[in-house]
Amino acid sequence: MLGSGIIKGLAVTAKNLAGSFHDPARYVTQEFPEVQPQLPENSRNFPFLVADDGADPMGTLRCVACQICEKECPPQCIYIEKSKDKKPDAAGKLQLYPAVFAIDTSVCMSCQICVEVCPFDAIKMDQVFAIATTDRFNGLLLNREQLAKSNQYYHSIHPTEATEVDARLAAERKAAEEKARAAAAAKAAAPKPAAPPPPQPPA
Amino acid sequence: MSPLHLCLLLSTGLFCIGLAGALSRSNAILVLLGIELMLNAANLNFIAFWRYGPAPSAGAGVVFVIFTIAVAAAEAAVGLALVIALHRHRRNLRLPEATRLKG
Amino acid sequence: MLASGSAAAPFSSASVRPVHDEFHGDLLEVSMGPHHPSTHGVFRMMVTLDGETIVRLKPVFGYLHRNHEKLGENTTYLGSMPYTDRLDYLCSMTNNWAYALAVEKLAGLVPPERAEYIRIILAELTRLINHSGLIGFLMQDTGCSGTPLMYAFREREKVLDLFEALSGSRMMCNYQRFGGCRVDLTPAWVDSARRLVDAFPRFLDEFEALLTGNEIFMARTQGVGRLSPELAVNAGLTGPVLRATGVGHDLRKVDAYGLYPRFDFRVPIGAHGDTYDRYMIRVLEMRESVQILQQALRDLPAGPIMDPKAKLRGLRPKAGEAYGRIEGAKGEIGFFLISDGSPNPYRYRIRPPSFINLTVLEDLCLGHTVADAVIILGSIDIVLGEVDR
Amino acid sequence: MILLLALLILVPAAAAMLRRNLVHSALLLVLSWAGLAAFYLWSGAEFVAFAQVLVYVGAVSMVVLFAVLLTRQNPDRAAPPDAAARLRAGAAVLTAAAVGAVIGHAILATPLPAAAGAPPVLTVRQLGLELMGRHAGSLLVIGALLTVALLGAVVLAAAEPGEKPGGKP
Amino acid sequence: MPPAPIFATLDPDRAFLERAPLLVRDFVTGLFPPSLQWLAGNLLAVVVIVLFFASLFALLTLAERKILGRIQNRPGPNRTGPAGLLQPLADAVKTLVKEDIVPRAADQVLHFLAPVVLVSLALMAFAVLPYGRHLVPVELDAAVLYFFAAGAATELAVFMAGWASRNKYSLLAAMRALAQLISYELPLLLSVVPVVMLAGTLSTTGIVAAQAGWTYGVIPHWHVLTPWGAAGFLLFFVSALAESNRSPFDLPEAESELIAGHLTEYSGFKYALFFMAEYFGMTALCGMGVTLFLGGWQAPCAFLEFIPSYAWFFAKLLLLLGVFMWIRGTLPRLRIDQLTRFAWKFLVPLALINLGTAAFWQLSAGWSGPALQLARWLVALALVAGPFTLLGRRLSAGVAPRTYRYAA
Repeated sequence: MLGSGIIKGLAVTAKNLAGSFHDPARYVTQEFPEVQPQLPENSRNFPFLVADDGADPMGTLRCVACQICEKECPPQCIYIEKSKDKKPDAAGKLQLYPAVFAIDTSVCMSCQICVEVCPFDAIKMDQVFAIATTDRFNGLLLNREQLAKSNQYYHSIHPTEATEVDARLAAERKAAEEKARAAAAAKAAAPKPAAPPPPQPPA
Repeated sequence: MSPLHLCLLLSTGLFCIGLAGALSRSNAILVLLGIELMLNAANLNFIAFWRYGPAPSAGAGVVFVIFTIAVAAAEAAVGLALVIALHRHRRNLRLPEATRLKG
Repeated sequence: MLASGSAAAPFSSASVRPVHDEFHGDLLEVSMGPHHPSTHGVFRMMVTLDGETIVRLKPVFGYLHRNHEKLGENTTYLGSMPYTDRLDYLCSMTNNWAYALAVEKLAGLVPPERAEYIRIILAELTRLINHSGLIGFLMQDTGCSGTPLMYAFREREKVLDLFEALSGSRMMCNYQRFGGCRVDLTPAWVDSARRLVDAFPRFLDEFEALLTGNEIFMARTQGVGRLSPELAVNAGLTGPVLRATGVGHDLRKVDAYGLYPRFDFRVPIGAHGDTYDRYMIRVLEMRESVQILQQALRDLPAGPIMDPKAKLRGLRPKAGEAYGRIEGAKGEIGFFLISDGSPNPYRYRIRPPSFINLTVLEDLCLGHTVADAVIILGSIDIVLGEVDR
Repeated sequence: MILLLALLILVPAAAAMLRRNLVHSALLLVLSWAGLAAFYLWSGAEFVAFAQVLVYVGAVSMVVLFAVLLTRQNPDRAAPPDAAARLRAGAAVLTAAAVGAVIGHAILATPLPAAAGAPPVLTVRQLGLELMGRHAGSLLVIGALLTVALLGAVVLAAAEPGEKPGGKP
Repeated sequence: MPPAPIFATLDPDRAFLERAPLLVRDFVTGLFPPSLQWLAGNLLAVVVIVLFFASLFALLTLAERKILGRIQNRPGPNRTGPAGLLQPLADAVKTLVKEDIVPRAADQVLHFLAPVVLVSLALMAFAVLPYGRHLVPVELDAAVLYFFAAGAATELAVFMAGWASRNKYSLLAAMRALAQLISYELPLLLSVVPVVMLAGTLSTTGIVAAQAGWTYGVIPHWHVLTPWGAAGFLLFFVSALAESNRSPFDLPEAESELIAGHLTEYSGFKYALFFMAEYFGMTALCGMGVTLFLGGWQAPCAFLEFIPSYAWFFAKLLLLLGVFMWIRGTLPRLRIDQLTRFAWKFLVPLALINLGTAAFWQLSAGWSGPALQLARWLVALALVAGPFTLLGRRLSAGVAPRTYRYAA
């Protein structure tokens, strides 16, 4: 009969009208500023640089300015200048460090490729999404100081991944130390500088 | 001058405006509207005579107006249907050019 | 009665009279778009109207052109992957897959079984959200004040939550890699996916109760925008738009890519090729997708998710060419690559289903009214990111 | 009061006949018709006033506007009035003025009853009885006329078979 | 004659709450010299109507957005004030301070006049509705005719807006508005005729009085509870949806097709006026529907009479308005040719047949005894349902759910 489909439709909307008051499966709205979203662990937004020591982020950046991420970044939003001098890294080895490390977040498309290609686990994805600014040129161009976040912070947003990374780094450090010790013990005729750790497949 | 005089003069004025419009304009729709105005002038007379006439309690004047309005509505409907048919055949509404009955 | 409306035979645009015509009176030229509520983005239709009937329609697009193919030739194979997300931004997972398939053919990589399962799961989830969202948009165009769209988005959010938990991003997933997938599924993810898939038919039933039998909706869509199978095939249409005309062409069956032959599903086909058929085909496809998803989540094997031969950086396939295509939600999405042995493809070409399906828009709309043109456009299912590239 | 009403009725009517823009003419006429309704209301003919609004403002004006839009023509390309048209307009105005003068003179020359008191009261019930009683025959005729007019209008305005919108006629 | 009510109540005519508005009126007019009291009374009525319905409009916009939101599983406006209650205020401020843009090519006078005419005409319709036992702003002998006369001109204003904007979308909307009015004016009036016929009066108070009383004290004698009344009410309701340009008949404003139709070139306060007029029209038509079919201010049961009559009127009014919103949240829009076909080939014949049904009901009023009563109901129901089914089948011919094949 004419109208039965319309009545069925009206019944559906009435059900939803009522359901939105008691059924959480229907009423899924979270009111944002009051209710902060529960981001899943894998959630990603913009990259940040991991510093081992939160107290001295600039001194303990894991980044060695190898510029792989700069090369691989599809929209080319990373800019790195190598340092002139070298600093010891966490394993005590002398490494270059980025004198300038800038990411233009107005260009970055959050693809995570820089994280995947980084052999040093030095760049990771942040979860901060409220990055609006009134200055669209300088406000969105993040420099080294703004990008550096501590390892504890990394643990707080990606706990599983960070634990894995820490374990791997510890293992590498141990391997490097053992190698160094072995090298020292051997006391070969021509002591060579320790080779950098081989590139690791990403997590 | 009594109010009835005024009413009748008003109706005369309306009638003349309608007449002038119907005679002078070449657009079919406006001619139709002029005729409507003339009908309205007649209605006005009916009401005026009913209002100031000798026997207002007899509703003849009002009844006549109702009939006239019905006739005018019918006239408008048919007239405008004619206009649309005219437009469909000739694509313009200039009456002086619509001289043939057969499209 | 209601349907017989203006389903007149389409006019060929050659016989349309000029806009300013002293003898026949004026036609009305309306530029619908690029800022129009129902053009699904920045799309423009130059419409010539007689009353409200369309006598000529010229689609104008390219407002969202971003040089996608040239970008692909100037970046590495991996670097193009996140760009494919942005083609059809509702279906990034299937775009990823089609591109990965092309590169895998070129580089001779074979994804492991578990990765193939994951790809099928994600592709079918994508189909669910694309089709339900599309129907929502279609109903919005029909004048439903957004109710079906909101229902569709409610369910879509749940799927997007899954995507975010897996890939880190809701829409720009960038998930597939050459030779497998980026992140493995966790058991918790599989559980929540299973819950979602099991609940989905209930949502579909409700959706259908709201729309399928609605007399107004049927009157608006049945007999509107009729497409003949011949024209559909000749114009190279694919996807639900093609299947609504009665041509049972589905790459999942025809190409049998991935592990689709293992799954038990059917391909619904329409008989009239009108807007209602295009709507119903999508509803029925969603039901089949639910079937596939249930089987895939049940049989998901353990194992690695990457081809051990695959490496992330420095992919330099041998010189040659490859075409990878899959049945995306909108039709055949294909990537054609020519390698000259360098890290970048020599030629990078996309076959965008929305763009090719859009080519028949004028044939569908002629003789119908403005109101019909809007829903016909809605039923074709275009995403301007993919049309304009 | 009556002068005010006269102004409300006559000025828009005259303006309507003078405008070149048909939509303006139609809308001005609506104003004039509304003035007439006000006159009826003032005369105590409530029912007629409402009927006037309903029929003229509500229906006839719609039909007129619809016809104007359906036969839409570009005002820029309308021919400017030529000499013949001006001559005709002048003749028409003269004729109308002559008719008006004659009728006006006749009215003024006729002694008419002076103003009656309050407007007469005619309830809808009385009117209905009047219509159904004394004028029942006329009512039937009017009904028949309306039906025939409706059918005639439909037949006249209906598209001829085979004619397709937008196609070549 | 119906049996005496079971529950004895105090005389509702004299109840304090019932008379409260009158007392207020008398107090206010008492402040004026006697010669000006009638003027003060009328002005007071106008002011109260304007203020009351303007605030009801504010409330309705909020309610509509809330209800639509909930139907769509959203919260609706909830940021302005507690639970979004100040949203209408914010909207008002926004529209008032917005720049009023008039296109250069527009017909300036008509562009300005259209919203003004629309709102004033929409407001005029409120004058004759009986809001309560003693609350009728203007007692007119031909009130129903007046109401529809005032309402008939509103679409003219819509046309003015569409035409004066010199926008192609607006022009299309103007055409649609005209076609829609011409088509739906007739069924709307025809669905009212049976009520007038049976009540024997064109006065709204008379029509409400004709629906007074209860059978057994619980079943009201509203017109909607008779076969012809139910059919008439549905016809009236559908036509009212179309007359007030509400979904699924919101073609002149069709957002997805014509941007905003006749409102495309309006902004700021003029836009707000259009919005206001739409709600006024809707409210007035619902009020008329309540008066004609739902017993006006009459309580549904005898023992509920202690609640003042105006409360009943507004309860029914809000219920009808809620259904308007519910329908808006559910149904897609018709196409213009379907709209007119629906009016001429379905509503008008049904309304004419319903006239016959009402005549039969009137003629068979004298039938007594259960068998004859049953026969009366059956015949009337058949007269309503039969044509509905037949015409409905003709109307929906060629439109049906389909079954689908699967590729081999």
